[in-house]
Amino acid sequence: MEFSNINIIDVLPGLFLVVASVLAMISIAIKRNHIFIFVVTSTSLMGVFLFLILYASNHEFNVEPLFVIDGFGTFVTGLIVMSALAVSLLSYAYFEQREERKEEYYILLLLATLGSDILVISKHFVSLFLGLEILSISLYAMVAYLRKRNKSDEAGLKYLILAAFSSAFLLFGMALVYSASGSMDFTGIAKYVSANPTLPLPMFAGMCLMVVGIGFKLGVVPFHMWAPDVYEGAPAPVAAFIASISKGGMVVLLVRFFDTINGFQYPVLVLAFACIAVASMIAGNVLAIQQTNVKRILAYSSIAHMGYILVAFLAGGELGEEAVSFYLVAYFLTNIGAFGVVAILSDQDRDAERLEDYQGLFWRHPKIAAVFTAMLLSLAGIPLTAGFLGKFYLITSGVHAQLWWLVIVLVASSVIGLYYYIRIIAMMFEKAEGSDELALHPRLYLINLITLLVLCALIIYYGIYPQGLIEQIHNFLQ
Amino acid sequence: MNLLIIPALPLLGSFILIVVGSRLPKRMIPLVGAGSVGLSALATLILGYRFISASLTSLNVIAWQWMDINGLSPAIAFHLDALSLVFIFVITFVGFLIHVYSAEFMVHDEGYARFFAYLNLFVCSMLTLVLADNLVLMYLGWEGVGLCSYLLIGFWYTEEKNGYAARKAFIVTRVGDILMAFGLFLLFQTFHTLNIQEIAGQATQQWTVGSHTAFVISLLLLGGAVGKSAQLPLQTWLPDAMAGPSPVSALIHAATMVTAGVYLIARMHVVFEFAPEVLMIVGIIGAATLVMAGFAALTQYDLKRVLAYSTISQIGYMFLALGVSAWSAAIFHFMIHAFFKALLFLAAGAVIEALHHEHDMFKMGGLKNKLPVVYWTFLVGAGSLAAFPLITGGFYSKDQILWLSLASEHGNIWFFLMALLGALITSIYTFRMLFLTFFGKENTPVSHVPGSSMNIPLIVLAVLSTVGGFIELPHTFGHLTVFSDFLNPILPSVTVQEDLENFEWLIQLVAALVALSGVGLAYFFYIYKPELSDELKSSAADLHSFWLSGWGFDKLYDRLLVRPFVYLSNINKKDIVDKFYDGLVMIAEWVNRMLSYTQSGILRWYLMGIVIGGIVLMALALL
Amino acid sequence: MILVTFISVLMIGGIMAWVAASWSNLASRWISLITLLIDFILAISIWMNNASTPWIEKFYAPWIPNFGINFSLALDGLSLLMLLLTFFLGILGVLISWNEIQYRVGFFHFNLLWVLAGISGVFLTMDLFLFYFFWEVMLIPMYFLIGIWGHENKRYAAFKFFIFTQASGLLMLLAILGLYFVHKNNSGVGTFDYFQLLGTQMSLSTSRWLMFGFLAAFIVKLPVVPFHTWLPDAHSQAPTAGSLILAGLLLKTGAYGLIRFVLPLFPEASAEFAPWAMLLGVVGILYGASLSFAQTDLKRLIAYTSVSHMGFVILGVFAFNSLAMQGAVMQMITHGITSGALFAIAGILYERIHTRDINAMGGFWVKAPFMGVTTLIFVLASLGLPVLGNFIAEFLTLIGSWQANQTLTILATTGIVAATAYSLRIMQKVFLGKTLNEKTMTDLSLREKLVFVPLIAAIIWLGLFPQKVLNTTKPMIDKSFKTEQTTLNQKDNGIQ
Amino acid sequence: MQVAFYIAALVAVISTIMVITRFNIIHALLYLVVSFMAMAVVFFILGAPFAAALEVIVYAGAIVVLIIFVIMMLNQKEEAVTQEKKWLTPMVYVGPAILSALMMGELVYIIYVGESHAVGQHVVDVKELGKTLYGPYILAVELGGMLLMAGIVGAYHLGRQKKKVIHRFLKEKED
Amino acid sequence: MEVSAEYGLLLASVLFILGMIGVLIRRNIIFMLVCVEIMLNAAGLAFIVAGSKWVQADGQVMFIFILTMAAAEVSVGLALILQIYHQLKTLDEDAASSMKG
Repeated sequence: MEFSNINIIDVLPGLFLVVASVLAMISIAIKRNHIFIFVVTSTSLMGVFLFLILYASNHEFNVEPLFVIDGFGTFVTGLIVMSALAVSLLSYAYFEQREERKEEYYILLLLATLGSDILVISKHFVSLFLGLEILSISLYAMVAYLRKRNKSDEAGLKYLILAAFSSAFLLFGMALVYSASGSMDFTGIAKYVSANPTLPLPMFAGMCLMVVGIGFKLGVVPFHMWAPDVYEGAPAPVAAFIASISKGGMVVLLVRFFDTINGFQYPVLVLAFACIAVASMIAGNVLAIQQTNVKRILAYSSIAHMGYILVAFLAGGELGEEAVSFYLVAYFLTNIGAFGVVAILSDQDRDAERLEDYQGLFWRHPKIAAVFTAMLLSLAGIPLTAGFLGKFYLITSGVHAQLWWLVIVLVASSVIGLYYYIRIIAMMFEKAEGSDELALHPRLYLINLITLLVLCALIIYYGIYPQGLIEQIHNFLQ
Repeated sequence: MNLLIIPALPLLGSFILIVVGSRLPKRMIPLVGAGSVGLSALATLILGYRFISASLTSLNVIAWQWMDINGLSPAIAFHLDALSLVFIFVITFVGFLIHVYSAEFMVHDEGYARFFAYLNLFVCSMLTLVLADNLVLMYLGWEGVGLCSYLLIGFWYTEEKNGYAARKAFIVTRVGDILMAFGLFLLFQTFHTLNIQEIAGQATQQWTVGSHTAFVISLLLLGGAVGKSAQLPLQTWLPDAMAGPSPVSALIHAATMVTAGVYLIARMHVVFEFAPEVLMIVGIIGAATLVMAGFAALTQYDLKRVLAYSTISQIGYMFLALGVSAWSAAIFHFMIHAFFKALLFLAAGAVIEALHHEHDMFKMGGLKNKLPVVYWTFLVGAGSLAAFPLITGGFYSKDQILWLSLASEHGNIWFFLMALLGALITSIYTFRMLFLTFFGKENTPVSHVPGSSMNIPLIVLAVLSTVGGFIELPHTFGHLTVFSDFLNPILPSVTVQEDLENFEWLIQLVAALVALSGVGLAYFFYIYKPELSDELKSSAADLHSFWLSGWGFDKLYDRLLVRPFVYLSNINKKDIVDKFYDGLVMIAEWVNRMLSYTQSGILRWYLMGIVIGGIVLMALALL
Repeated sequence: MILVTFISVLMIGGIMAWVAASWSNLASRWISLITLLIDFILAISIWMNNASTPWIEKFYAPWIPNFGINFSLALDGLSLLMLLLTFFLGILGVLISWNEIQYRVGFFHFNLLWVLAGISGVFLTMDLFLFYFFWEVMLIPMYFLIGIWGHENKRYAAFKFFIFTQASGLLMLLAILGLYFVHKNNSGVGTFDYFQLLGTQMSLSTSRWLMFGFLAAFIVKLPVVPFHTWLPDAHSQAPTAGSLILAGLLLKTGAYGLIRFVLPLFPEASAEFAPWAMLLGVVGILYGASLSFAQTDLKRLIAYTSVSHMGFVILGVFAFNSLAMQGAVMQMITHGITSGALFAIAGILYERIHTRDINAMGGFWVKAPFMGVTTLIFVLASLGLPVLGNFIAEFLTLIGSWQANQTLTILATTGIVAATAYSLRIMQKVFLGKTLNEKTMTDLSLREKLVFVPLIAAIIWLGLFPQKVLNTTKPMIDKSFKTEQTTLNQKDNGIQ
Repeated sequence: MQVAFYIAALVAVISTIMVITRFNIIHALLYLVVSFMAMAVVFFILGAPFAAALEVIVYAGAIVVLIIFVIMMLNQKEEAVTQEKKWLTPMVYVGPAILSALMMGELVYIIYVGESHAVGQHVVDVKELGKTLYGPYILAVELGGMLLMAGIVGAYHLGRQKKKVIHRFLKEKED
Repeated sequence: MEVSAEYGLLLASVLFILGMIGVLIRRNIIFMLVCVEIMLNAAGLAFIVAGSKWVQADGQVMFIFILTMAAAEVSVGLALILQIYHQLKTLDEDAASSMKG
């Protein structure tokens, strides 16, 4: 046994999550208790975060052959863990109101977080694949978790078939790459790549097929079509999870993979990603403009945002990586916040997804409306919010890399995007009309509200004083 | 005695009336209104006396530096010299008389205070115009009088057409104003100053006669003058301006404001002298206008419109005089014209008020005995206007112009013949007006006989329009040159062509004969055989209506400028540019609908999307 | 430090006004009024004490050092004037909406004060990033002002306003970043600091592109035809105070940007572009006037007059001489006052007769002579009558632009005739003619007089004693033309 | 051995074609088992005997049986077959056929362009596989456990009988 | 036992494409799931081929993980299919399209 070459400290965050999920499962077996399992989940997430704070460094070391733990990975792991914590906080109140068995959800949540975490630190096809699948399989169940809802099943099924389908593409692509390069390790592939100035065609084809799988997870055009349906059908906290954590892991993986093999030297790949980015930015924003379902709007917006991130990804370099990191923070906070608002306003029967549900919200629940406004403005990239600085970072990296066309498309499409964000805002500030048959009767939980307010405060804090965060990112990426 | 007090007093009056006018007792209003102008007139007298007795050439007062940027430093500063003294004398005195007249004339009107406020404001602006020592300040006065003219034409604002006439007056004169503004810009560009004295000084240093810049500048200044003085081709506003109360017509549209153009040209004569072609144009405009307006006046029914066209025509004489460099003749005619035309308007106002606001002369008649004061004063005014020989002021002033239009070194026979034709027409329409109004049988009963407050100004003006003429007598007849001598330091005297020097008496004779024959013709057509005039009218009906409409200028401008503008702005009311953005929105929505079809909810469709993506990506790899 | 006070007082006041509204609406109104008065008095005191140094005050604190972004504020004559205008119109905005706004009073004042804070920031900041930041910050509250308290078509108008300004603003952001990197490549120092970026060396084509980025934001805001269509909608739908601030202040930020950033940062490119910019100005003047003439919605009409009047600003700015520049600055101030006053009148008319259709108005002079006189004064100001401030502005602009381009000046001046036509049409349709709708018509109340008397006083004062204002901007303008005079001389031959 | 490979490949392809074209799902699954068997042969030929065994045990054994279980639970009858016939019209083939042809073309081209390489000379036996799996990939095995756990928990939660959905308003009436 | 790696990959490709066709043409959800399994299996084959090409155990390791994933996937998928069938009373995939737009 070659356990000796694994420094246990290095993989502790993942291990923590594993232990936590097993613990959760055992606790269910002994006695079902929502609060207890919730506390277990959140404390373990907190624990991981604390561990990261205490032991994190930007020092890079490998856990051969599967993992690499570096600053970038550690930073995003922390982000993912905190986001998972936020999602779990939101989930508690959300599921407490519903009669389903709530406890399994936390196991799945922990496992999905684990999957995303694995993606973040993996440097090998096997760990990439396993991380992806742990994430996906947990998500299938999470999406369809509310079995009382018909949409939930439909969404789960769609997600399952499509994810498996695209996984097959990813696998086939990896197989082609492996067959061409003889290595499944990123560094091994990089060695092969640097040894062969002209890559064989199967290598390219394999990468392109991998992009299908990665693109699916990111929800970028043309692999985006699942996103609105799944977001709509999934419970709001799960949608938040999909929008943020599951995509974030993949983004990091993509960055790492490309960085390691230096994919930017191949115009084909750059062109492929540029096309995807442009298509995502435009299609995502345009698709949302007439949409009346808030969750679908957020889904389309996340498609567009992934397009934006790809701009920074394509810009590459230190600045590009910084931009991606910063944007991920802003994007995570904002999306979780936005879906959190949807979650807090949802009731037994359905989620607060109709645009009309938000009519006059500002006068009914000013705090929630204010939070949602901040989130939407952040998504739209308006100053005083982290989203603005995120977008600023992206554009900066794009301009720096002289990707003028991409940047101009980014700007133009985000103008289109403004329309639907402010449409929701406008709805919230309108006078509430008379009683509505379909009106929601949510029970507001303090824990939700506090979570949202904290998220909102963070967004505004980072919007006004981003220096601290920028420093952090800087330190981690050194 | 500060020069400032002269414009300041009416301004103060106006201010008081605007702010507290509605709360003042009714008899206080004319006291403030007329009083302020009266004091101003008094101040003018005192100042004028001192000015003359101290034999000053000019007097400068700076109130404050208006602005001062990179060489452009106009001040709120006043400059008094002989020319402006004549003008402020006329403005304050005639103004005062008209105020006094208005005190009775307007007494039953709701907007009594408003009327005096506007009128005071007008006097102030007019004084600023003539006293200004720089062109920017003059422009201020220039626009100010335009504003007051607008306000007073539209004084009875509930009538839609008054408002229209008022706006027309403002807008048409503004066309001239911007030409003048261009002149200012060019002057500033040329001399880096807009001070009138400095311009005059620099012009003589820098220019030679016929200089191109001088030509352009004078032409532009002429544009302004033409607009304000209702000369061709911007004369169309003045007949409509008669919608205002009669005192307004008297003060603004006869005596003072409309002669601002004359003042401008006289004031800037130094510049004009460098552009003889423009002076020629001034003469041509004057000659053409005086004839054109004369014919139009011949056919009018409305008493005040006759007077309006006559004003245009008389200012045409002044322009003619300016055109032949007969500066002081123009100013002399201005002064006399101010007296008699104010008189005629005031008298006409009295007639109209007496007849229940009846304007149509053919519905008047036989007022000779009903309104004796009005009749006699009107007769004096008409005589003066028709240049009845020897005893009227108008004879002397107009005679001078007739003579100089031929004899000045810039004059020629065509100017003279035009002027002569104008003189004939003038006396015809003047006496047509007189005969129709005061003779014949009474068509409308008299309801109101003017009181003393209206009569006194009439009488004073009648006296002035008679006596005024005697301060400047021709060579052949007393050779008195008080007026031109007084103006000489400012306005150079005219040089007469030597070979014509001895024919002055002949010209005078011809002019007198022409005037008299005009009277005779009027008598023949309107008293002796009135049916003949009707016959004449029906036999040349087209020409008649052509003249009646003021030579069709209104229609022309309406078709050419007003309607296209209104049409264009109306069809573009919704802003065509916006359609472009609507189009963008429509495209976005269309694309959105198209893309929404792809989100069909059907799983296989989504799978297909992934496959297509894969195919495209691999195709990229193959490329 | 006082510069920070300007902005923070407004922001704190805004929050206080919001909070106070839950207790009493009146308190909210008073708080905003007092807040603005404090700022106004502060600004006045600076104005009184200071004369002719180019930079009166500076404030500097690092913000995001990684990017060379600083919280850098500075005050010169131009900024000071704009600030004065901001606070002045702000006070009037509070007063004019005293009775008009009865719905969510606290939030209204919060937005009002935050718009003003954003605008003050725009006028003060000397860091390009911060400038963009404030540029955007002022939009959100403005969006709410239109979107919540506006008229029947408020949502459309608010969207349009927001999207137009955002779209153009993002182009500016691109240009700012472009400039940042150009400077960084040149000197190795990445900074958004205005003073350091001044005089950045770059090729003409680069500077042309970057200038267009800046220009995009400013000419949309100004607005220049054909980017003006947001304005009539936004102005006509906004509540009175909103229209007042939009027309009086927001448009000025565009002009301010031109003067502060476009000309100094890209002297060659803007000199090259100048004839076209002037042409755009002229097109705006004439097109706005023609559209204004056709409108029947009073606020829309006034909005198009803004398009026309702001044309003079761009004409003046790009004439490249100090006369025209002074005129443009003057025009910014006087147009702020005039259009603000006209919108206020439209607002109080709407309060009384509940329509903005001028065909439903007429003959109000009978019932409301004071309002008539007030309107008359501002109508006359809008047509550029001497004695009133607008004349100075337009005269200086035109006399300056005449030196640069005579043909365009001639065309622009014909706009004054058109201005006469549309301005007098307001007067005719609303106050003169047959009396309509007279039942609900009343004259100005004391509070309303309190709004208009300062406005009238200001516009007349500016017309008769403009020198104080001209002196304030003189150092700044003289400084900027020291550098540009040379390029102008070179360009002169090209233009003619 | 090459012949064996070709035969197995042919069997795999044909039986897979049969799988995707059958109307009766049980038939299809039986073909699927055949296909997996053939694949197992291919694995064996390629020198992966353990994989071949797993293929038979897990795929053909466990997974297919699981699916059959579910089909039995769902009680699919003759109507299902007619239903399938109705669904599977030639029109349905057009789009996928074109796409697949394109994709196939691309893949074939790509694979053919690469240089030829003989495989199967060396057998990677169970011992070697085990050493690798429990050596460097030990953590991956752990993760595989987690993966299965996720699957089990998910299937457990989702697989329970669904409760009847009662709308809020209806429920109140019942009370 | 020598076979060209290309033929192995080709076989994988053919099977992959066949699975893909199956997913695209079938409306029965169970069929779709089965066809996805075929695709995954094909990918697994490709790994085995690649592994034996480089004479490494890694290909088989990957195959084992694919197998794991397929099993987990099928179990969750079948559970979902049961739910869907209860809900829609059909296995028609096109019926499960209540969300769109």
